[in-house]
Amino acid sequence: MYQGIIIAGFGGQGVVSMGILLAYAGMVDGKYVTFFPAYGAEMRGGTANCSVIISTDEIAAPVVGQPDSVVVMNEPSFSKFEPMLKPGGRLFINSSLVSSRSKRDDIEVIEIPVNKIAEEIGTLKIANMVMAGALIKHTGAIASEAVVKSLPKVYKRAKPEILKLNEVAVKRGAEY
Amino acid sequence: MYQGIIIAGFGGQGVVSMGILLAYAGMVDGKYVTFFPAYGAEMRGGTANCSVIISTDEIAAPVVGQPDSVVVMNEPSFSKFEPMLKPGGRLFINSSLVSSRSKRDDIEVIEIPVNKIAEEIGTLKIANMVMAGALIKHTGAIASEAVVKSLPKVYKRAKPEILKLNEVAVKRGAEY
Amino acid sequence: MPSKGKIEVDIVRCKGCELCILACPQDVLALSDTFSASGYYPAYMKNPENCTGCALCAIACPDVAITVWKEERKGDLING
Amino acid sequence: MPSKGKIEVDIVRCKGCELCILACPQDVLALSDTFSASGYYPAYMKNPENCTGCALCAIACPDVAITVWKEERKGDLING
Amino acid sequence: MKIVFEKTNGLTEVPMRYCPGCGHGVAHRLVAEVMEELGVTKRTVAVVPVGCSVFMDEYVNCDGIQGAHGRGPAIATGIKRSKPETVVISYQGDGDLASIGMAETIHSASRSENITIIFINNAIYGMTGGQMAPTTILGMRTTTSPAGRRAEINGFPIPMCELLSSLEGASYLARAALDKPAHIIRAKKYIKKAFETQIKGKGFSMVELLSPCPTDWGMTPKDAVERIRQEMIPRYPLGVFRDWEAEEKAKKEEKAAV
Amino acid sequence: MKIVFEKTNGLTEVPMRYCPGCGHGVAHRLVAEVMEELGVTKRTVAVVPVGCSVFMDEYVNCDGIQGAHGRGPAIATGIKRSKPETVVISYQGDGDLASIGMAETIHSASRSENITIIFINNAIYGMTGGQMAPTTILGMRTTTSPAGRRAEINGFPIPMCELLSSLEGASYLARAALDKPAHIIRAKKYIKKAFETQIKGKGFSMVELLSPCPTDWGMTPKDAVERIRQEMIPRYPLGVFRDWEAEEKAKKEEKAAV
Amino acid sequence: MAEKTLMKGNEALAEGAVRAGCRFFAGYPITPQNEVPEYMSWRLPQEGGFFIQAESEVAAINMLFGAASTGIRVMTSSSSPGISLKQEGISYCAGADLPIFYANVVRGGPGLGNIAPAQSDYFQATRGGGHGDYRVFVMAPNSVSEMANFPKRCYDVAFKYRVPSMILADGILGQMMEPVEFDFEPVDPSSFPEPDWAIGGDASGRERRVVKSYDLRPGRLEEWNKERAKRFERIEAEEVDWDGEGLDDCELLITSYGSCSRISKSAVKMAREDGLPVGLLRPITLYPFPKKAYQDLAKRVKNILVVEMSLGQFIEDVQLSVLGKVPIHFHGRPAGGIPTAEEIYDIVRKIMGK
Amino acid sequence: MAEKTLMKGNEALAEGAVRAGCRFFAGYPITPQNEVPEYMSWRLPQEGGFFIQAESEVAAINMLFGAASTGIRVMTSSSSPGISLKQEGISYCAGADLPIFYANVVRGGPGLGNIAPAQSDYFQATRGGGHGDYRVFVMAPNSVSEMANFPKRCYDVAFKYRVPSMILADGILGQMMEPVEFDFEPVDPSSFPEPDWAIGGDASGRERRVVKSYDLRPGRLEEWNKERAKRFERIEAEEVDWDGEGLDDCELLITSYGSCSRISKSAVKMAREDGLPVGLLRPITLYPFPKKAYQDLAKRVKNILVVEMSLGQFIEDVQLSVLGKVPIHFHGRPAGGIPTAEEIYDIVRKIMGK
Ligand SMILES: Cc1ncc(C[n+]2csc(CCOP(=O)(O)OP(=O)(O)O)c2C)c(N)n1
Ligand SMILES: Cc1ncc(C[n+]2csc(CCOP(=O)(O)OP(=O)(O)O)c2C)c(N)n1
Ligand code: SF4
Ligand code: SF4
Ligand code: SF4
Ligand code: SF4
Repeated sequence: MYQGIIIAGFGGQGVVSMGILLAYAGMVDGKYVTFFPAYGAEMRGGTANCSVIISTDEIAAPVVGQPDSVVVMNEPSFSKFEPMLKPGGRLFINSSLVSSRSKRDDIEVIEIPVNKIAEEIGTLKIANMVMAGALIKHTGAIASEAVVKSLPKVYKRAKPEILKLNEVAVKRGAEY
Repeated sequence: MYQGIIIAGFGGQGVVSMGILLAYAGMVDGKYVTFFPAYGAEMRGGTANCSVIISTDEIAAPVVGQPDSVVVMNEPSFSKFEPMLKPGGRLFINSSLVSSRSKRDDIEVIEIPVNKIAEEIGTLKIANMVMAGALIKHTGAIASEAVVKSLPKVYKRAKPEILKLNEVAVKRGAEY
Repeated sequence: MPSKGKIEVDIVRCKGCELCILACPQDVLALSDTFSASGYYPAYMKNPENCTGCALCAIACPDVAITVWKEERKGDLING
Repeated sequence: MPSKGKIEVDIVRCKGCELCILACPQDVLALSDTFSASGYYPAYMKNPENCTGCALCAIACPDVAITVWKEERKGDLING
Repeated sequence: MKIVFEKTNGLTEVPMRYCPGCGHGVAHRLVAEVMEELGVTKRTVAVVPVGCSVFMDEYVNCDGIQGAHGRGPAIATGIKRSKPETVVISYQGDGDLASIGMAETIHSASRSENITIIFINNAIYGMTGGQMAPTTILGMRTTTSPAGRRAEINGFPIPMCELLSSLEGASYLARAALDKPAHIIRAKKYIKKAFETQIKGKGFSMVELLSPCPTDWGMTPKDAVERIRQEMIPRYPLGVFRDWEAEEKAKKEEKAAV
Repeated sequence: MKIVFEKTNGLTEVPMRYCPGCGHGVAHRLVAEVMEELGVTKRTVAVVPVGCSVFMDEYVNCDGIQGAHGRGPAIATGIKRSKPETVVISYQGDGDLASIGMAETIHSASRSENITIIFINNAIYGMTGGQMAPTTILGMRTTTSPAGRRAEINGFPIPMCELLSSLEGASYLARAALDKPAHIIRAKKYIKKAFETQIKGKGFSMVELLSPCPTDWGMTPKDAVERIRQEMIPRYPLGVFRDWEAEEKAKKEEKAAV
Repeated sequence: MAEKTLMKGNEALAEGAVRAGCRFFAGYPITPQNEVPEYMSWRLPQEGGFFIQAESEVAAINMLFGAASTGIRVMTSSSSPGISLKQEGISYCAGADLPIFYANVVRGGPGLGNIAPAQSDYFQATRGGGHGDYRVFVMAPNSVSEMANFPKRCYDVAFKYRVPSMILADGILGQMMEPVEFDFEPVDPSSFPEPDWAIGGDASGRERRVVKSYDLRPGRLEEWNKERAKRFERIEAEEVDWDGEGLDDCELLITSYGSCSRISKSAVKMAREDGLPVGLLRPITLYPFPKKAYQDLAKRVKNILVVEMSLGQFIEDVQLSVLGKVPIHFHGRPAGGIPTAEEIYDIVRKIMGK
Repeated sequence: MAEKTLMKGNEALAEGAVRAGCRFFAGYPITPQNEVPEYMSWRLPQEGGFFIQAESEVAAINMLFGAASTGIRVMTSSSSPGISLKQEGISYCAGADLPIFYANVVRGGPGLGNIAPAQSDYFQATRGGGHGDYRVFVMAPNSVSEMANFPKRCYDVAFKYRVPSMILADGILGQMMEPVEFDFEPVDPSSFPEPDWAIGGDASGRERRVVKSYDLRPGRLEEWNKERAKRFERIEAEEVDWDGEGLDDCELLITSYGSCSRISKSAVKMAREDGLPVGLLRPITLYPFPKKAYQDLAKRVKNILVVEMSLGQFIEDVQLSVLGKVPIHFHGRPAGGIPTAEEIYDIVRKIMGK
C-alpha cells in the first residue's frame, strides 16, 4: 500500500496540522510515513499545502509528484492541484468553499461541506478534522482508531473537550 | 652568472630603494632580474630587508635562500643574515653602524663606513648608494654605467643635484 | 456640503484586508461575502451614496486595488 | 622642596622614541649615542640629579622600559 | 466625475504577492508615485533586498537589481559611482538593513553616498517566518524569542534614524508610519524629499517606515496597524531626524547673524 | 628609595615588537595594570584582533584568543555567554572595530553584552601599511587616499563613541588620548571603570584611545603625539560619553524629586 | 531508547545536538533551516545552554569561535548563502584546532537561487570550503532519524581530532517529518573533563592559554599544518562510514548520498523486482570519503551511475576513487530539481541495455 | 609595445586591469596584495574610473555586483581570508551572470595563518568556491609580466560568457618586481557597446531590465543552471591554456602552476643538464583545466610528479585527468613553505632511481 496525499488550502484552515495528524496516525498504525510542507516564499499570500505519504514500504522521497489523493480546502487549491492527481486518484473537495467542479473522468471526486459540518459540530476550526475523517475512510490507508489515538499526541496542549470535538469531527467526516 | 643578494637594515636606510636600483640596473644591463621585499608584519619594529637576484638565465623563485652576497646596514641585520651567507659569498658591512665582526672564514668580508662617506659627500640619505657602488664593484654583476643610467628612472622625482649626489655616492662606494 | 465620489475595487488585486474600511470616514465600504478567484472576500461599496471621493481608502490600501473618482472641484487631493 | 628620584631604562626594551624625554618636566633624560643590541639609541639620565621620581617618563613610555624609584614620602603617585 | 486616485504607472500591472494588509504594498506604491511625479522612473534603479519584498522588481516600473541579503547600500554604491546619473534606491527590511547589513548601512551613510534608502521597519523577519529583528520591541514574541524579547538576552531594539543622526554624512533622515492615511501621506512627503536630496546631489537619504506584518505578528491587518500606533510609534517616534536643507539654512542664518 | 613605577605582572617579560613610539604599548600596559589592580588577570581573556596588536597575546599575562579581523565582539560574546565568570576584553584597532567589524561592534553594544572593548583609534590601518581608516581625519594622506581624505569620495571620519551613545545598551563609553602622561592617566581611569562595569555585570563598556602610529603617519613619535593634540582631539573630543552609574544616579534623583 | 516520535528534520537535528551535549547555539534565520534556531531558542535554556540569534552568519560563526574556545559543545546552522559567509570563520576554527559542529541545509544556488532542496554545496563542504589546507568531517544523513543521531558522531569526531564537523543536508531532510528513534542516551556535558586547551574561567591552577590560528615565525605554520594533516589522515583511516544495498551481486552500481540516496534506493528496488542486478552504495561520511568501498566494487561491477542533485560535484570523488576502472554515468539535477525513482530506473535500463 | 619596465606584481596586476578597461575597483587592505588597491587609488581617477576602499571584503564584492550590473569592467582583489568572505557575493555574481574580475594573492592558511606565499586556495578557486553549481574562469600567472597581461584575458572571457573570472596568484607574484612587457594596447572602454543586460543610466529607449540570481518558480532555476552549464562547457572547450617544457621526450613529467612552476622549471633544467628526460606541464588556466594535455602525456610518460605549495589540492585535477594511467607522486609544501629546485630535483632522481 502506498498513498501519496496533497492537502491544500488557506493558511488558517489547518492544512498543516491535518497533514501531521495523518502522518502521526500512520506511524501509530505501524506504517512508514513522511510529511512534507510547502515552505518559505511559497507560503506568502496566505495559501498552504503539504504532502503526506503513508506506505507499507520504506519511502523514497517525501515529495509527492503525482498524488493518489488530493484534498482541496479552498478555491485556489483546486486549480493548482486538481490537474496533478493521478488517474484513478481521489479528489476531496471542501464543497463549502470550492465551487469549481472537476472535468476529469479518470478520478473519483468526494465532495464534503466540511465548513458546514464543522460549524454544526460547534466550531469552524475542526473543518480539517472532518476532512481527515473522510480521507481515512475513502483511502483506507490508516485505521481510524490510530487517528483517534493520535489526536492527543498531535494536539498536546488541547483541552479534553476540544479533543472530543476533534474526535467527533473525524467520525462525522468518515460518514462521507 | 647568478647573484642572489640580501640587503638588510633599518626602515629609513634606503634598503628597499637600493634593492630596486640594483634590479633596475640589472634589467638595463640586459640581465634577468627579480626583486623581492620582506613585507607585512616582518616590517614592524623598524627593520627591513629585500632580496635581489641578477642572472644571465631565467630566474626560478625570487626568494633567496642562500645568498651569494649579504648587505648589512645595521647591527640586528648582521646577526640575522650573516649566518645565511653561502660559503665563498661576500658580506658587505656598514662599518659606521655595525660593530660585530664575522667569525666565518669561508666568506669574503667587505667593510665600508657608508654613513661616514655619505656624510662627507653631503647627506646621510645616500649611504645606501655608497653601499650599492661597493656591491657592484665587488660582485661585477652589473655594469656600473647601467646603474648610473638607472638612477633617474628609479628616483623619478629627484632633482638633478640629488641625482648627481647619488652618482657620486655610487662611484665613491665603488672605490672600496 | 461634502463632494460626491465613487470608488472601484479591483477584485483581482484586493485581498480583503479591511484597511480601506478602517480608513473610510464615511462608512462606505464593507467586505463582500462571496470570494474572489484568489479566494479573498473583496471590499465593495456598501453605502455608495456616502462616498465623498476623499481617496483615504485608496491611500490606505496596500494592494493599490482602489480607483477613486470625484466630482470636479478645485484644490482637491490627488494621489495623496 | 622637590623629592629625589631615580630611573632605570631597560635597554632591551627601549626603542629610543624620545617620548620619555618629552614627558620629563625636569629635563633629566636624553638619548644615548651608542646603540643597543637591537640597534636603537636608548634613553639615559643625562641630568640624574634633577630627577624627582615623578614617573611621568614611565607613564609616557610605550615600551614599559622605565622603572622609577623615589624617596619614600606619603601620598605619592604609584603606577599612574 | 474625474479620477482622483488610480494606480500609478510607476507600478507594473502585476498584482502584488504580499499577505493581506502587508505594508510593503503601500511602501511600493509611494516609491512608485514619487518616481513618476519627479519624472525619474526611466533612470531609477531599485536595489531589491532579500526579504518578503524580494519580489519588488516585478512590481516597480524601473530597472531593478536583486542582490545579497543586507548589502543593498554596497550594491547601490557600486551602481551610483559607476553611473552617477542614475537615481538609486535601496529598499530594505529591518533584518536586512539593521542586522546583517548594519555595517553597509552605516558606512554608506558616513560616506554620504548619494543614494536613497527606503527602510521598512516591521519589527520582524517576514520572509523567513517571524524571527526576532533588531527592531523587535521589548516583550514582543517572535519565533526566536518565544518568551518575548528580553534586553538582557536579546539586546535592545535599535532605532536606526537616531543611530545614523550622529553621522555627518547622513543628509536626510526621517521616520514615518504606514498605519493610517495621514501618516501615509506624510511618508510620501518624506520619500519625495529623500529622492530630491539625491537628485540634487546632496548625499545620503533614508526614510524609515513603520510597517505592519499581520502574518508574522499573528494579527489581523486591523490589529496590526493598531499595534503600530500603540507599541511602535512610542518606541520609534516619527519625524525628520536630519535635513540638510534646514541645516544649510540654519548655517546661513548663523553666518548672517554674525 | 622605593620603587614607584615598574612593569606590571599583568605583562609578560617579552619585549613588545611595535614600532618606536607606537601607542599599542601604552594601551597594553594600562590594560595589564588594571587587570592586576582589580585582581582579575587569572580570569581574563583578551580577544586579540587582526592588526598590529595581533601580537598582544604574547604580551599580556592572561588567557588569549586571536580571531578573525573585526569579529572581536562576536568572539567575546561567545566566550562571555559560555563562561560568564570570565572577564572578557576585546582589543581592537579602528579598521577592525569601525570598518569591517562595524556591525559586530554596534550589535554587541546594543545587546549590552557584558564585555569591555579597548578601541585603539590611530586613524590608520597600521599592520597593512597605512591605508585609510574610517577614523582617518579629513585631508590626511594615506596610501589609499594619496591626495588626502576627501569627504565626497572617502566619506567622513566616524566618531565611534558618539555613534554608540544613541544605543540603550551602551553602558559605559569614554574616549581618552595617549599623547601625554596626563591623558594617559585619565585613560587608565576610564579603562578601570570599564572593567568594573563588566565585573559588576552592568553591560557593554568601551574605551576609545587616540593613539599614535608614527610609522604609518610618516612622523617621528614626537610629531605623532603632537598630531593627536592638534588634529585628532579637536575631531574626537575626550571625555565620558555614557556612564551607567551617573545615569542610575540621575534617575534616582529624578524619582526622589517627584 | 525512547519511543518513536514524529519530528521535523530540522527539529531532530537540533534536538540531536542538544542530547549530544550542545550548550551554545548561534545562528541567523534562513530558509529552509529556520526550525533549527527556532527550536534552540526555547530548548537550550531548558538545559542551561545559551541560544543567540546573531546579527549575521559572520557574527554567528565567530561567536562559535569564541564559545568553542572555552571547551564546550557548540553549534551553528544555516543554508547555502549563509554557509558561504561563514567560510572565513570555519577556516579560523580549523586553523585554531577548535572542534565545532554546524549544519548546511542546502538550497538551490548559486546566488539567492531558490529554497528548494539541492546538493550543490558538495565541493564547499568536502574540500574545506574556506582558505587554506584543511578539511571538515562531513556527514550526510538521509532520514530524520539520522538527522537526530549524527550530531553526536560529529561532536565525537570533532573533539577527538580537534577539527570542524558538519552535517550536509537539504531542504527535504530539513523540512520533512518522519518517525525518529534516538540511538544514544542524552549526554551530560558537565561530566566531560575540561579540555586542556580551553580558555576562560578561573586560570589560577594552570598556565595561561592562547587559542589562535596564526604563526608568523618562518616555517612554524608549515609544521602545524603538517601535524594537522596527520590528524586528517587518521580520520580518513578511522572514521569512514557508508552503507549499501545489493552490493554482493550487482552489475550496475548506483551511488548517491543524502535524500537522493533514498530515491536511488527505490530505483534499486524497481530494478530488483525486474530481476536486474543493481546495487546502491551510499556514503554516510562525505569527508572522509569511502574510497576503498568504491575501489573494491570497481573490481567487480560493470557500470556506475552517480545520481546527485547538482551538476556534478560528488561525482568527482567517485571518479577519484574508481580512477577509470569502471565507466561512470551521471544523472544530475541542479538547483532544486529532484530526480524521481522512475527517471533513475529509466537510465539504469538504458545503461544495462534492457 | 612600450619598453620594459620594472614593476611589482601587484602593481602590474592593477595596471594590467586598468589597461584592459577596468574602471571600477572596490577593495579592502590585506597583505600581501595591498599594492593593488593602493595603486588603483591614484591610477583609476586618472582614467575617469572610480576607486573605493570598501568597509569590508563583503561590501567590496557587493559594490562590484552593483557596478558590474551597469555593464562596465570592474575589479576587486584580496588575499585568502578576504576571498573567503567574498564567496557569497561571488556566487551571486555567478548566479546573476555578471562578468566580474578579481584576484586572490594567496597566503598561508587556514585562519589568519601567515602572509607567506601559498597555493592552498586552489579548491576554492577552481570549484566555484561559494554555494551552488558554478565555476569561475581561473588564470594562474607565473611572472610579473603575466600578472600584467592576464587581466585582459580574464575580462574577455568574463564578458564573452558572462561568468566571474579570476587570477590566482600568491605572495611571491604579488610582491616581487620583475621586468614587464604588455602584450596588448590599452583598451578604451568607452568604445565598447553597452551590454544588452546592463541596468542604470537612461532607460528611455529600452524595456526595463532586472539583474538577479533568483527564480522561485518551480523548475525555472534548474533550466537557468543548465543553460549556464552549457556556457561552462564551451569555456572548457575553447578557453584552456597551458604551456610546457621538454614534453616531447620526457619520461617523468613534473607539473605545477603559478610561482611554483618557475621553481619546477629550474628543476627540469637541472635534470636535463644531467641528461635526465624530465618535462614540465604548467596549466595557465586552472579552470578550465587542461585535462587533454595530461591525457595525451599520460599515454607516454612513466611518472608524474605534482609540486604545489599546498597539502594536495591541484593534484586532484591531475588525478582526475590521468585517471590512474600513470603513477602520480606528490611534493607539497603547505602554509608558506616554498620548495626549492634542489629539493624537487632530489625527488625526481629518487623517482627515476638515479
Ligand atoms: C546571507 C543570507 N542570510 C539569510 C537569508 C535568509 N533571509 C531571507 S529574508 C531574511 C530577512 C527578512 O527580514 P527583513 O529583512 O526584516 O524583511 P521582511 O521580510 O520582514 O520584509 C532572511 C534572514 C538569506 N537569504 N541570505
Ligand atoms: C578578513 C581580513 N581582511 C583584511 C585583513 C588584513 N588586515 C590585517 S590588519 C588590518 C587592519 C589594521 O588596521 P587597524 O584595525 O586599524 O589596526 P592597527 O594595525 O592600526 O593597530 C587588516 C585590514 C585580514 N587579516 N583579514
Ligand atoms: S473615497 Fe473616501 S469616502 Fe469614498 S470610499 Fe474611499 S475613503 Fe470612503
Ligand atoms: S621620574 Fe619624573 S623627573 Fe625623573 S626622569 Fe622620569 S619624568 Fe623625569
Ligand atoms: S619612552 Fe621608553 S622606549 Fe621611548 S625612549 Fe624613552 S625609555 Fe625608550
Ligand atoms: S510576512 Fe509580513 S512582511 Fe511578509 S508579505 Fe506577509 S505581511 Fe508582508
